[in-house]
Amino acid sequence: MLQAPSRDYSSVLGLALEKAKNALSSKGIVFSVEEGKGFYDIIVEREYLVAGATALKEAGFDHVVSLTVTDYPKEKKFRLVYHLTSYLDYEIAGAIIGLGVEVPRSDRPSVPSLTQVWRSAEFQEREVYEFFGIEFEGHPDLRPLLLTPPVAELRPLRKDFVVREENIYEGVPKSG
Amino acid sequence: MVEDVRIYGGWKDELGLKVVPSKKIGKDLYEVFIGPQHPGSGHMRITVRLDGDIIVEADPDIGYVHRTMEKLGEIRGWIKPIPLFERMAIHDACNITMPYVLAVEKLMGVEPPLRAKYLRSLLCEINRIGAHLYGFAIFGVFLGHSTMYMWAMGDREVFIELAEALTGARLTHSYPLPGGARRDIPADFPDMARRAVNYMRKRLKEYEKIFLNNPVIRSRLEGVGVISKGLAAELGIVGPNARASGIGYDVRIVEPYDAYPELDFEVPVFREGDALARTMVRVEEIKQSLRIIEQAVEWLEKNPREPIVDKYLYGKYPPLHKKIMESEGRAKLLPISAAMKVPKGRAIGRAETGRGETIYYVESDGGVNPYRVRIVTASARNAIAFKYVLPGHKIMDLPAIYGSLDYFPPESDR
Amino acid sequence: MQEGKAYVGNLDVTAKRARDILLGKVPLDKVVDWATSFSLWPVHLTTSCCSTEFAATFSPRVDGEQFGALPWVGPRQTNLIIIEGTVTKKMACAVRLTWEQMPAPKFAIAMGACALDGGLFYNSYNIVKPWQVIPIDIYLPGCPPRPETLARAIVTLQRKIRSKKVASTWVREGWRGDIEPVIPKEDLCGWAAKSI
Amino acid sequence: MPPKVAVKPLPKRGGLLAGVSDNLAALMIGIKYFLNPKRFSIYYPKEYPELRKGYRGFIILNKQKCISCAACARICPSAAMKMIRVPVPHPKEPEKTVMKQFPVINYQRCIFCGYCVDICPTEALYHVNYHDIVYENLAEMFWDLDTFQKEPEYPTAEEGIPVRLMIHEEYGLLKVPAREKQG
Repeated sequence: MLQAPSRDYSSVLGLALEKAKNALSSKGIVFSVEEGKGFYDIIVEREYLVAGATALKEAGFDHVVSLTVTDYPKEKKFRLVYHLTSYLDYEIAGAIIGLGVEVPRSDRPSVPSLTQVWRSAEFQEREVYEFFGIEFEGHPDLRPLLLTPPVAELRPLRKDFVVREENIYEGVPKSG
Repeated sequence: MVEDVRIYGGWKDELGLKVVPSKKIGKDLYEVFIGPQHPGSGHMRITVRLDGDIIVEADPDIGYVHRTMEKLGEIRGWIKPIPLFERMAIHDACNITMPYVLAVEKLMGVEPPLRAKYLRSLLCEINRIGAHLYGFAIFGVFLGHSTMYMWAMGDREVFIELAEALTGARLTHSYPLPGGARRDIPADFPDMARRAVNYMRKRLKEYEKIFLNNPVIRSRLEGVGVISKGLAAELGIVGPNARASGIGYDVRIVEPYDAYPELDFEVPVFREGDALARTMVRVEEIKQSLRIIEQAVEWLEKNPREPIVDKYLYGKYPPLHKKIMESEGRAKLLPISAAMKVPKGRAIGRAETGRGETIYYVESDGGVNPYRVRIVTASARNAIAFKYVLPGHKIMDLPAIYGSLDYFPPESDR
Repeated sequence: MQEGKAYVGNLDVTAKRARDILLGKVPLDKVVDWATSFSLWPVHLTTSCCSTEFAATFSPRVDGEQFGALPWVGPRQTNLIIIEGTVTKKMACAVRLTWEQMPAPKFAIAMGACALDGGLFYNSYNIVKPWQVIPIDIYLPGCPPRPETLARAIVTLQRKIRSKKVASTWVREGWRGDIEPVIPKEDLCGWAAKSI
Repeated sequence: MPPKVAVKPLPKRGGLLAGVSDNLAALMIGIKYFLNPKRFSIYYPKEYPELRKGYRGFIILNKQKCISCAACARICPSAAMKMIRVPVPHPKEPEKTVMKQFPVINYQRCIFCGYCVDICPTEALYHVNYHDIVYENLAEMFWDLDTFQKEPEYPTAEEGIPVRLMIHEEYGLLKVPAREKQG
């Protein structure tokens, strides 16, 4: 339970990062840290993903806020980050730490599912599956969530699915 | 087995993720499709499987209002997505766009003037009341209590009038801008706001009598749809729904933004976690929002008017724009805003919307468009609750649980 | 249809004859139009976020029931559909199914920019324009339109029904004269079959 | 003062006779409003609400002030505003014409966000304060340059009398006539 007085967010974030780092290194997991504005991303190798997730869950990061996937077609990879925070651990509550993995871009990329670790990732993994076509191994119920099957086949959030914006002269009726 | 969880025909496991039936479930389960055309909110479908009239399995089928916000956010520059993202929850318009604006501000490194911060917080709270009252109205329809619908909808108009006086639009205000706000308060606004606050305070007492303490309503809500603290954390439930389960989590405390660090308010928390507690959290939140509106209006009245846009932008204003800002309190945009560039980087912006924490992950590659906008709204995170909370309840409890979760499909589907 | 030998006679033929006799009289035409225009019950199908303003129209501020319009749950008892905003590809199936379930004469109002030309979502990959799905009578600009605009649309539709005798023509001839029926080009519900 | 979390109890039901007293309280409220109703419904179209001055209604172009900068078309989030090229007399040599571009608007798409009005460097665009106009076909909603310069006809104003909704401490909203009766 959070209690008054309200705390400085950056110090909580620093504390959360330390806690996450300790949890991962005590399991012998190799990682790199990237800084964002208001959060940190911890990037691990694919084989450490489940172990890292379990370690972080034990360290108090109890739910997934956002499963953020970004497509980098030039570098031929997807960057897949589980942004985590905590409700129940007062010390780190609210601090956003990302646990990320880079997935090579191919027709059927796949990563291990973390639904067994965090139940809150279930729907977000289904969403990523339909929008990017990334398959989650071991997900209990991998169906499209928001889209209809024909639209989901387009993989709309990949960068090679292009949506065009009209320019300022386009689309005026001839008579007008 | 969790205590105090009312479940028919069995029990739930420790966290409440799985229903263990006391007897073997018969082979012929009824499959009932609820929605998308149904008396409740409409634009979603829940497929429930029933053993008798007990829900054994529920599968929320959402996405009927998926309007591709994340993709369109990638091609529309930096300013244009504000009205776009607003359409996710148009009766909560300022709140739902605030996190995006905050994220862009973080990337650009701009800080709005204090007056703009107060204005944005003021509108956010007006919107929060509007969103909660809308939730009550729909909840009333769900429970067959049409008086509540009429009352809440009627009282919501008071706050819509307020917002309209401030921004010039009923619902879609498009109010915050990176580094500022669009309009200053009109001269008669403080009086209007005070009258509205006093009216609503009186009215909430009557709400209690006719709706919350009404024995019919209470018996439908008490002990129904219990989400324990552990389950709420496991499912990542947010907002008033989490606060009803004893989780004191509010972005306004965790990462204060805008004028909230300077305002005096409480974050109400209940421990029960049932439908009644979820409703009561919203009532208490309306009371706190009224307090915030009072304080914000007093501050805005007391302090002299100043430019409500970022200093850098104001420095570039031509004389005509400055004159309009002084006389009408309307912030003009500069043509450069249409093609502005934002430094490279990644930022997360978040705000407490009416239904809970909304997060925007914004990534910039230094260009005229965002490289990636990831939106996770409160309803999107609450959608999973249908799957794990409904099983074990009777089918007639579904409207009560659905309504108390205050789920808004356009917000969830993005 | 073959003439039956049953004692009650052929019901279809009887009904047709009764309709011809009743509608042949001039005042009855007017009664049909008048009665239809003051009992426009919109079906409760909310397609998108304009539903907040739809709800506001039937709230105390504008009080939609003063026009004889009452939002109703079952499509079988309604004769007006208000498309409240964006229609996505997933929702288009539901819109068409609901429209087909409604008894004739029936009318449609498209509410909000998204229902006209896509509005903000004009280049989105997941939307359908409602005039490709069902025939629309009245278009409302705005995003969202004010409740008064929806009230004006209902009033305008009532006047249209009375002045152009839409309802009585429909009952007499099986279809109205002023608008072409719309048959969707693509299979709107094709995805549903796939998912099952 | 920093915000804080406050744990609250659920409201208690009243004692042994909870069913009776709570029901009675609800009934009394109902009777109170039955006897003393607070109605503010607008009898549309006989009455219509007159909106405040800053309301973001239909957008109108003042062609004389337009400098053809196309900022409005660029900022439009729904690409409703488009630029067209029309011949206008040359400013110095009246017999010649030059092509100049002006905005036109497509109300099928306009979302009334008011960005175009706010970005216009010369205040050539402005809002009118009414919004309740409906159309029976889509083509009418694309306004060409001539239509865009005229304020649209407002049939509601001819049919009804304007009212205003005031925020009132007792009644919430109070319907008052917007203008004094003439004569």
